[in-house]
Amino acid sequence: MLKPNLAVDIGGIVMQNPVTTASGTFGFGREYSEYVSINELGALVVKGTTLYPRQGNAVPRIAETPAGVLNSIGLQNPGVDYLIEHYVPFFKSLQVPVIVNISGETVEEYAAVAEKLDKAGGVAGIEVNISCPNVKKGGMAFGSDPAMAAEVTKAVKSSTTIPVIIKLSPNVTDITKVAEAVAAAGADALSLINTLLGMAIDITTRRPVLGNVMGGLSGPAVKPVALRAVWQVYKAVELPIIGMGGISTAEDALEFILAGAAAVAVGTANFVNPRATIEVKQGIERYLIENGIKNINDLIGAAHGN
Amino acid sequence: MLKPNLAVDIGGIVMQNPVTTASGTFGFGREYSEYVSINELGALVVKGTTLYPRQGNAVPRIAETPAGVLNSIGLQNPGVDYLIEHYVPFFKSLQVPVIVNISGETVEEYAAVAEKLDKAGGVAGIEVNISCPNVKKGGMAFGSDPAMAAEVTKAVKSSTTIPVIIKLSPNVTDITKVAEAVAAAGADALSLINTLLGMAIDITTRRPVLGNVMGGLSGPAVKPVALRAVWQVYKAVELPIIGMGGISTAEDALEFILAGAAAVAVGTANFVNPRATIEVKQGIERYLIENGIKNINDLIGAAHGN
Amino acid sequence: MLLNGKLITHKNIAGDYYLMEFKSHELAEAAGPGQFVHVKCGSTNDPLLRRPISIHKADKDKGIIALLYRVAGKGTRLLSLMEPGDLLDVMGPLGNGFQLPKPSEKVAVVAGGIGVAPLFFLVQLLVNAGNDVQMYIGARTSQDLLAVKDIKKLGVDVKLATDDGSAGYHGLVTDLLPEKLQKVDRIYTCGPFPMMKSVAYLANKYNVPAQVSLEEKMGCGVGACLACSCKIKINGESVYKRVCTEGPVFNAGEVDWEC
Amino acid sequence: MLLNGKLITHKNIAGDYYLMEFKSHELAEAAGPGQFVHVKCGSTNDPLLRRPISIHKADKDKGIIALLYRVAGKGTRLLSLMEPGDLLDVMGPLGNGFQLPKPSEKVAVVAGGIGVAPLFFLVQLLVNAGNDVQMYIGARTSQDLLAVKDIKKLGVDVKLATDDGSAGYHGLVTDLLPEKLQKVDRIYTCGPFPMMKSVAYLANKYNVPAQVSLEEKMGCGVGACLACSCKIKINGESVYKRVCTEGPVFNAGEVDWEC
Ligand SMILES: Cc1cc2nc3c(=O)[nH]c(=O)nc-3n(C[C@H](O)[C@H](O)[C@H](O)COP(=O)(O)OP(=O)(O)OC[C@H]3O[C@@H](n4cnc5c(N)ncnc54)[C@H](O)[C@@H]3O)c2cc1C
Ligand SMILES: Cc1cc2nc3c(=O)[nH]c(=O)nc-3n(C[C@H](O)[C@H](O)[C@H](O)COP(=O)(O)OP(=O)(O)OC[C@H]3O[C@@H](n4cnc5c(N)ncnc54)[C@H](O)[C@@H]3O)c2cc1C
Ligand SMILES: Cc1cc2nc3c(=O)[nH]c(=O)nc-3n(C[C@H](O)[C@H](O)[C@H](O)COP(=O)(O)O)c2cc1C
Ligand SMILES: Cc1cc2nc3c(=O)[nH]c(=O)nc-3n(C[C@H](O)[C@H](O)[C@H](O)COP(=O)(O)O)c2cc1C
Ligand code: FES
Ligand code: FES
Repeated sequence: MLKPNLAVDIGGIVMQNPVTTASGTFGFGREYSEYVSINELGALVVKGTTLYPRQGNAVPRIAETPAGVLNSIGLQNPGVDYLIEHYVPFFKSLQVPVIVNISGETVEEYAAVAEKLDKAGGVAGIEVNISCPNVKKGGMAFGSDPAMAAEVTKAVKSSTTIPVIIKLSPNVTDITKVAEAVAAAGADALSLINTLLGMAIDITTRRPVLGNVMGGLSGPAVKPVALRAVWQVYKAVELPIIGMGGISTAEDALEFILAGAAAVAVGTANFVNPRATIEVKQGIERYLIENGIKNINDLIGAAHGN
Repeated sequence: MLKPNLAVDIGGIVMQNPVTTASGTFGFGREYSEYVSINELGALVVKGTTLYPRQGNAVPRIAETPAGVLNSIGLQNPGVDYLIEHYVPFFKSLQVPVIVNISGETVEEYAAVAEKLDKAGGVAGIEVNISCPNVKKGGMAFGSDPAMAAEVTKAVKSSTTIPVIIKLSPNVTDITKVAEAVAAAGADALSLINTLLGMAIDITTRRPVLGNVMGGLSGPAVKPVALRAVWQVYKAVELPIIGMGGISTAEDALEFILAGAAAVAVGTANFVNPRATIEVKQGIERYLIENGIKNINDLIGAAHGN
Repeated sequence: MLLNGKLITHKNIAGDYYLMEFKSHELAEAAGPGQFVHVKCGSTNDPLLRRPISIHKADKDKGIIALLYRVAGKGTRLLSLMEPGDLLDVMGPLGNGFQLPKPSEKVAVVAGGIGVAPLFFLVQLLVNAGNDVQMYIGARTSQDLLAVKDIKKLGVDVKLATDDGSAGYHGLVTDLLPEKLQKVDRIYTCGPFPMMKSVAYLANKYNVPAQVSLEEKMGCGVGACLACSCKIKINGESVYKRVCTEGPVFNAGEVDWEC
Repeated sequence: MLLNGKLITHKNIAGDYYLMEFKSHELAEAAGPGQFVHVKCGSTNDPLLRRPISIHKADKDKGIIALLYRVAGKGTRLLSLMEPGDLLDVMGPLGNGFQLPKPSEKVAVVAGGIGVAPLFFLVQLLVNAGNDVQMYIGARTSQDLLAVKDIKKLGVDVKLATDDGSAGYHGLVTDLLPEKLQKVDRIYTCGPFPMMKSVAYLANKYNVPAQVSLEEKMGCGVGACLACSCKIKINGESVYKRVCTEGPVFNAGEVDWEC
């Protein structure tokens, strides 16, 4: 059989295959260059960037849980200006689209970061994190309220012509409401899910394990929740979805695609298997071949029936 | 050292120790009698009961996920009248309080079940499930909205003099809002958490794994989310909390107690280790002795500091 | 009961099939044919749940239980890595097993694939009780025909069938039945659902009482969680029964084969 | 690199301590002292993350890497169950190791408990380079004094200290240092944070450059996740650096010991 078509279109970002990286788990790409040739990926999504540099939260910032990981990094990053100066040249040297994940404490900050990225060039997409559970101001607060989520979306959209992907939080009563609001506000695509708010306690010290008390849960443990969110949002809105949350294998990724994701991001699994992205891509391709499916797009949402 | 005091008071229900069973995972108690002497538990919480018998959902009703379980039983139960006739006599023969978990499709149904249990006697507490993700009507819908949750609470409270425990859903934007609403409506205690809404897809059939499409996620995978919910609710309201969600060991239970739970329920872990409840109890006692803590009540919420 | 049984032997008998023997006098004493044990595969939270595996043999004298299983996924794969001397964490015996016939009855036993696992134990008891037993075993290929030698050793006549014709009759094992069923008093069967459904259909047609062993995904294994429901017709009405406690063995005539 | 190294030997050397050797020419070739490998313990999702373990020995000729570790929790417990012939899934070598001194320099190496793990590799290179090395090893009890024989075999003079006095000096290993430090040109240390802090204090007091190997909980191990941050003072300002890539070895004077 001929090689199947793996290319997907995420709100105008053309990916040669549906596999990308989850923001914050793959640094700026180069960290994994010994293990993964970035140009084989569908796209590269890089660490969350803010207008000003951020130091991040107190340590410990990570704790393992059954089949999961809690993190409270707190958006440590060198700021958008540094990113533009030091990383964008590298992004420009890549043959695959680079998506920059952005965060802000105010709507204006989101817009300002987007505008700077727009001017810098070399950025194929902006993923707007309105779902970070690890920052005091902004973050998840924006993503929990459909109206505020829409406001951020509008502000970012009007600051850039780069495709805008809104990243949703699972820590809400009804994720479809937020999805509908940001779709109406002009989002080009959606990413879901960000981490689930969680915590761990050390029974020896009798204090929270993480320096920041609460953290975000990711990894295989959250996969059923993430998959459900993709399933619900696929039904509710027409936008392309980047599905993520616990994807470690091609089988996991295929579940997300069948639920309605047009692309998938590998996050925590990179820590376990630095070749996870590539193996997921290869496994998807194998599945298509074995099942005689010529085009990955025919599989998106297929579990919903006709 | 003398044996520490393990007794706790959950809204008027006196438990000789803080360990009970999570509704729906321990049947009506007798199913596990070969493995656990119920009279050694703090209390027995039995399967969800409704006004009329329910057949439950289509199979498969269970699917394993990494460190977790998805279930979509759908409240299969013989109805409250059958419960009163066939199980309440057994409850009366026990030396520990029995808490009946109830559900309804309408506020009136909840009230009607509570009233019948009140008259029947032999029931020490009513746990009101406003958080079941597996039923079309009622269930989680009541638990997602503070006002509706309060309404159910009031209706049940006015139908019985038995202590009323409201069981909260983690599938909400802010669990403290629901907790505050039901506290104001007269709840005597809170149970948290019920399962997280999740799903799984079979990539061979390309259909959802569960007969009912979505299901509730439980087990070790959800522990960080459950613990965070207990932590937040403990800060927000004064009511005693029964903590649950992924508790398998005494260490897990102690995390919940330190986060603010006055009692703990063992659920999915019973399937893995039928002696889990007893081992959790023994482990808590050992911890108290080793740490020179005379009274379990001194440990409740201790991770919050002073 | 809940116990740790020490592994005595463990071998890969063919393809993905393994035969495991572990020590437990209590379990061997208590076990009946058609019952199962609920096994913890691995020591961590992944995989989390126990796996139901039928009791293949129970040697009361030696206090040994044998399990015959196929590596189907991550649980059984971990199980297959266990070595003699390791301890197996099992609950059991669980479930309602087969009802034994009168010693005078002629019996047909029909197995499909790994479905032979619980039937060996049954056949052994039938032979000991003096029943006239005719065994039918079907599988995809000759490689998937299991326990044939062991059953022949009991002196039982075994008819084989394979989907690919690599051994015995080329076709479905149920094709072999019609001519024989008029002559038997009772049928026992375990195998894939469609096979058992055919057997149930034939049993009904020839008016022979039959018992089938059903499978369903399980949680607790003790009747507490209601995960393992199957539809059983009682007075024409279809109700859910628990495979783990009211089954896994049911009368073929009561099973709702359309579910 | 990412590879599966075949276990050659694996033994419980004392209490909870294990010594493991596995084959990998590439890794042995690339490894430097103070670097670590990131090890997958078990094959399932629980435990999920890799565990960082220092490279204890690297035999470039034989292509063998040795790890010395303590069973601390569920990851290392699973690791301890591996047997010769099994494949170890490792990433490495990772991190910035120790900077070697000039061959003429006199060196003090201070280990606390399992902190001796990366220091053996260092000491071996120092001896080969002709440095004058004085080794100090402290631990809770004599049972926790590790690798002493191996280090003595290199011809290095080793001073011991135990908290309970069961071997060597009765007290903190750092008590042994002051009188010696005036005479050394460089210090290397790895052990519990308070011990390294004392060493850093003394090094500063006697104005001897010192390198310390820090520990922090890790995610990726390659600098991508920012989980393993530690506070490093640069021009008086404290900034977060990644233990996995900018460390684990840092200059003692740059570490923010108050964090
Ligand atoms: C009463 C009974 C007796 C059985 N006896 C045997 C036997 O003697 N030999 C044998 O090889 N197999 C037997 N099975 C089937 C066996 O339980 C499954 O093959 C096994 O659970 C698969 O687990 P896994 O982790 O390898 O596969 P996975 O596919 O990874 O399992 C994933 C999940 O599905 C469940 N599951 C998967 N297949 C089945 C199934 N067929 N039945 C129930 N749950 C399933 C598992 O418990 C687990 O929760 C029996 C099943 C039942 C219900
Ligand atoms: C650079 C580096 C080198 C190390 N070298 C060695 C060595 O050579 N020998 C040795 O015995 N130990 C070494 N350690 C410590 C070792 O990594 C931990 O003991 C081990 O991760 C504990 O895992 P566990 O599952 O057994 O314990 P658990 O407590 O169950 O682990 C739970 C979680 O905490 C993390 N964790 C626990 N303790 C530590 C720790 N001290 N440092 C980092 N993460 C931790 C684990 O990775 C895991 O995510 C080193 C640590 C670092 C950072
Ligand atoms: C260490 C870590 C850092 C993360 N940083 C970010 C971030 O900066 N921005 C963001 O939108 N999401 C961030 N996330 C969330 C991931 O991108 C992803 O949404 C989530 O982890 C679920 O996917 P996974 O289970 O595959 O990891 C982070 C996750 C982890 C584990
Ligand atoms: C099979 C199953 C059935 C359940 N049935 C009920 C129920 O009837 N009523 C209810 O309030 N919760 C029910 N639950 C939720 C549990 O009581 C508990 O809140 C949840 O499983 C989290 O705890 P765990 O992780 O320890 O299982 C059920 C859970 C499972 C796994
Ligand atoms: S498996 Fe729980 S009732 Fe059968
Ligand atoms: S462990 Fe990920 S940056 Fe160090």
